[in-house]
Amino acid sequence: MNIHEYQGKDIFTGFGLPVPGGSAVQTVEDAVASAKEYGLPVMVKSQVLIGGRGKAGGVKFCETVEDVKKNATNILGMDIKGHTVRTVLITPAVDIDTELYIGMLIDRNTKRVMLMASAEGGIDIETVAKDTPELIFKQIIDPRFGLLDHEAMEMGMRLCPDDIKRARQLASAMQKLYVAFIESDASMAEINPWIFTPEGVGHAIDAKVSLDDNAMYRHPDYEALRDLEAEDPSERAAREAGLSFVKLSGNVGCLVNGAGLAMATMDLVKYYGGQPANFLDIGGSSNPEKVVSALNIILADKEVKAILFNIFGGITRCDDVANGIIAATNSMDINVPIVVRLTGTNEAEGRALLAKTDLGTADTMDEVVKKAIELAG
Amino acid sequence: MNIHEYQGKDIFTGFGLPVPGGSAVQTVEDAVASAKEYGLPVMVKSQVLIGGRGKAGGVKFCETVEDVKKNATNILGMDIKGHTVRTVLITPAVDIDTELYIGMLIDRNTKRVMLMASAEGGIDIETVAKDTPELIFKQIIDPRFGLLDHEAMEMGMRLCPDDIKRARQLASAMQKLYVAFIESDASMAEINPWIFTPEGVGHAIDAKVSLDDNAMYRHPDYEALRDLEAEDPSERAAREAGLSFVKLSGNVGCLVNGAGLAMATMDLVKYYGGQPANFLDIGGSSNPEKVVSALNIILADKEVKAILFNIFGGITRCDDVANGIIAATNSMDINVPIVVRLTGTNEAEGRALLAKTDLGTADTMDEVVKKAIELAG
Amino acid sequence: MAIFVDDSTKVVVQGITGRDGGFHSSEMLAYGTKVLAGVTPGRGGQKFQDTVPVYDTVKEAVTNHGVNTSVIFVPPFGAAGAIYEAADAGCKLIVCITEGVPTVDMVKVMPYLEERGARLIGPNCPGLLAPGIAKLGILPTSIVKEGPVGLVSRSGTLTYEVVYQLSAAGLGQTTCLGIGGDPVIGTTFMDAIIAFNEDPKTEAFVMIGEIGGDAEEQAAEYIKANVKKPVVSFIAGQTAPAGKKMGHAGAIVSGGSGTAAEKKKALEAAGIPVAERPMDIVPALQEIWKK
Amino acid sequence: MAIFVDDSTKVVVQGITGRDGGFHSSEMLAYGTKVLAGVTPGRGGQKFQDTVPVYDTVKEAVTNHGVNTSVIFVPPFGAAGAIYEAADAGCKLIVCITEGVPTVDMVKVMPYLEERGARLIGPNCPGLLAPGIAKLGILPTSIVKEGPVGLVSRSGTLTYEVVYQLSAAGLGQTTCLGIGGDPVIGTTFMDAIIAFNEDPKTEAFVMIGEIGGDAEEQAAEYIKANVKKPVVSFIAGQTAPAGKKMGHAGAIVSGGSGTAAEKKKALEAAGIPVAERPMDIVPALQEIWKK
Repeated sequence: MNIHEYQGKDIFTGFGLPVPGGSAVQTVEDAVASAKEYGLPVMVKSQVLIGGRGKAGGVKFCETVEDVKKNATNILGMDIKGHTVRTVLITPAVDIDTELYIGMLIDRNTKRVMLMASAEGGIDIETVAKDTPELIFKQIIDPRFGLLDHEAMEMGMRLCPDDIKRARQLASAMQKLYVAFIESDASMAEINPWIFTPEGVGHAIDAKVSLDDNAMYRHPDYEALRDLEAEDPSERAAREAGLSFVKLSGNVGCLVNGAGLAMATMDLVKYYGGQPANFLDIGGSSNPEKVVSALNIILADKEVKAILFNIFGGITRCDDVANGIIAATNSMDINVPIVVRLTGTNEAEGRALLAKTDLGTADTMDEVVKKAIELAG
Repeated sequence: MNIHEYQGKDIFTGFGLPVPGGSAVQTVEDAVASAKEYGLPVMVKSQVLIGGRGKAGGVKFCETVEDVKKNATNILGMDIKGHTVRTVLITPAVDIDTELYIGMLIDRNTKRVMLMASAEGGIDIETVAKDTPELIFKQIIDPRFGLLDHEAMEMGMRLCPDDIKRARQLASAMQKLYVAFIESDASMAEINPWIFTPEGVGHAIDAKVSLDDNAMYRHPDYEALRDLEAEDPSERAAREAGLSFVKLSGNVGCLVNGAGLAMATMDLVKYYGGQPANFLDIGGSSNPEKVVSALNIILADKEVKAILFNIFGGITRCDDVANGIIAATNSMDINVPIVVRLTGTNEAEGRALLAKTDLGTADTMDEVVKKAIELAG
Repeated sequence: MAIFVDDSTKVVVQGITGRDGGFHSSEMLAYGTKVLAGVTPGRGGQKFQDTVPVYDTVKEAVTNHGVNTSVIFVPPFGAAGAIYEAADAGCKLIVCITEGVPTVDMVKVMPYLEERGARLIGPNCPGLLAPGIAKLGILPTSIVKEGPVGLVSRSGTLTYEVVYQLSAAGLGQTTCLGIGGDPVIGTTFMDAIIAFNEDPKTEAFVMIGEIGGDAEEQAAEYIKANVKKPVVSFIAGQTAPAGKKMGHAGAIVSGGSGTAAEKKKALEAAGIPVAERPMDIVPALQEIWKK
Repeated sequence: MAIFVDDSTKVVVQGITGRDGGFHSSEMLAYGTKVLAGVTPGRGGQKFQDTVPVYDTVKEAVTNHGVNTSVIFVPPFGAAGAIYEAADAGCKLIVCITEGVPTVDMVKVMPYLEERGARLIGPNCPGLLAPGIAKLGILPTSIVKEGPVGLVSRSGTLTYEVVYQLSAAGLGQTTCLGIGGDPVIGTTFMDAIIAFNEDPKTEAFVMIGEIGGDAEEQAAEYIKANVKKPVVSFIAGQTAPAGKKMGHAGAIVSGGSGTAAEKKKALEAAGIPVAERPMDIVPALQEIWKK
């Protein structure tokens, strides 16, 4: 789950990272009030779950109340790459001497958290990584010992080789960021930029944090950080129904058990010239209610012209799945054609059940995809 | 630093351990008010930094407000093994089905934290350890991984072999206690007893915690936990002056550099039939102010009839120490005889300086001790 | 005869009294897997299906039955704890089926496993099925067939699809291994490939990858340098949009990397055919194998 | 010729630019110890006393000078960090002089050292002085003398007292080692005794113990079973009251255990003479040695 800058900053603050104050507001009036509270100049920063806010005009420096009024008015409601700005962060503007980058993520190869830092802050770190990888310093963190003083100091001194005070601040910030990362079950946490004022005081002036969905049970309060308005309504419904779903722009709805098979099914739709409408993994369950939820989510998309089921009954028995599909479709009013491919455990029984309905059937994955594309027209 | 039960419980609560509510109060009126707030029955528990409070009559169960009044009146001001009760803890009385023991300490041999637990709770664990060591279960905790679920569960199941719900509560409590131990830099943390109510709900109804003096810089708020009134005034003065000091009951004051040498000096006083008045390590410094502080602390004890200095100048040079002693003694009005033994680096220079004063001197440790005993009479 | 398992594999199932654990333990037993004990704290002394003794701890299962392998079916919040317990008790192979384990838990557990020389498969994986030897996990036995092909996959049902096609074409398997699609997993593509390459019974193998990470790229490099056996691959997720998690926590194209196209390119550059469709895997394997 | 050090010992001093670190580095250099580098973050590029290069990190000192030993004089809050750094950089012997290091820090650092095969002496100790070979720490060189006696002690100045008496009696030392009086220390009595027992140059040795813990009792048991060399002991703190910390964090009689009387009893039961007074150590050693 990606969270907004202001939410990430709240987490950072909780772990002792130096973050300038700020208020997340949703109206121009509140923006002005906050600006007065913190004292001008302030930054007005759009809170959207997408990068490139600055280039899109979603981050503005304001010296006067008039500036705040004007920029908040412009930014609130602005569309940034398909994301509507509903909230802006009002935060005191700080003088910037240097901009640095500090980030942490899960490194799959070492199976550990990796710290990345660069003196090239404030810009897209992926560009730096691609063009000048030598400017990014990395440190793999042993979870048994955490980010040790000397490891953090070495990074700090690499970034600020001539200023031990700044190096120490960076080292301390990195150690706090690591604790924040682990304790909040992050999958990614970036401070870009970390800045130093001309006086040499460091601040985290941005925060990009992703939280691990699997760990939400440990952080019941983090559920409140989810921006429900920014979420696609169908993805939200799927999440609430416990389904893995991603909306796409095609017309062939796909209901598949298993993530890999679901992706392969989408790929096959494309291969045969069709356009998948979604990724949807209904998991191992044959529960009719889950099938109903899945169908409702897919049918909410008016572009969908045909629906395919691609089910490989391994553990789940095909007869159970067939019953689930039949119960679900019977309980609903469905106007688009459905074609079902069921194979694996108890395949014959499952097919026999489907044969008694008017649902289309197919023997193979290829066949179900081809039929669905044809039905979608 | 040992802290009171109520302070230990506050720490426990902060780490999620289940502790019944309670208020530490210093007057009978407040005791009654608290009892009314929590609802009767309550316990009135004397807060002193010594064991055996119960046997001494310092812990009472109260069913009525009258009971609270009577017991609080009795207990406040009570002397328990030389400790005056100034504070009582008023805490709701809980029904007790079982009493268990959970404790953690630093195990010098494995250099790790050791968890000890026993179904024999509520009584003196040292007695259990001596008489029936097989009733104490131990688990060494690897600091790299913490107290793992299965380690804690195994302990829980040993203590409550027939009740998995209780075992789980214990396991969770032990894991929280470990986190509390590490995060608060404890050197010892005991819950004795941990109790289960007849309904099977667990509570930590006592707390015995020692904090590591060396780690106080990490916990500036813990300094406020120090019970200054319970401290011997001279030990308090010594602590504030940065001196290691322990008051004893003899008449030979000892000023020594180094803890081992200071103990050996005390032992030697005893060996020759004298009684050391104190343990005092003035450390490696030759700072006259420190010597003044040390002398003031020793002279505050009116039993002291003679003072010896036993200084082995290793790093500290003897002439520096001699200057320190001379400056200190000159600045003070001292009525008891002093005898100084200085040896090691720059010994000759040091002795030459002392020779110009009327301070007594000695060549060896044996000699300085014998002379001091003689002077003490 | 297989990778990671053999006749000496003796199994304890952690979470044997749960719904999933019980069902799959029956299946494993039915396939002839030596499931000698189960573990559920608080259920010690019971018997699973009147035959398999249940213990409170893995340690007891090891002591009483010499089990060396654990298959874990416990809820996500207990999964890492179960892995620690299995490793601590001396299990050298641990298969964690549980889905939804927090990544930080896996990061923490890894060095513990390394210190004890224990191999983890998973979490969030279907486990391993070595036809004719043992089933450790949830792969359906009906679709497998003994034979010379190895299969390693980050997926579940897609694996079944491919195994089904292999078996239907008469290409039996030495081992079918699902390593799971989480960001941090015990046994990686690389580990499986090295094992298949060293396994004398495995004559060729299939790699089912998906978007996210660069395990396939690394495998490609390794195979190019070290593997003479025929290898065919498939990558799921060509149509997956960037920045979206496709079911598996690890299946995500982020920062423009981990795409199917990149993986395909790397594999092909290493001389490994990448099937366009699942159904192309068997013909591709047959073709490369003939050479 | 000594324990833990020899001619190959090359030293870096962490905290060389501090007051204590600087003073004792001069002393070590004056004794001929190969102090090849110093470390103070932010002072890299400077020189200590115009000769010894100072670096920002221990790693640089290792790379540039092949140092294998670190002596640490940094404040308590940085001490554990300095130990991690030294071990990580590859130092195999680390002497931490710093007093007042939190015990939990030491608990955490220990496995790190074990994993890297590094020996720690201290913290809160005077270090080691091998007459004629090297001085690592703060033991005064004026009182030592080369010879056949080993000395290990939990104390500082009491050690000097005893060394002084040994040297005065003509009994020179192979190594004088102060292990420190904290509850958790790197090198223990036992480690020192094993080393002295194995060191061909050490013909006899002296153990200076104090109240707290049971290191002396363990040593007694070991010596009884394994050591043929003459050993004499002394225990400080016979008059220490229970429950009071006597200067050293580890010097405390708690729960009635760790008393001087118990230690004395255990040592005597193992046939080790326990001197009543410091001045009795030399005669006791001379007597037992004659036999």
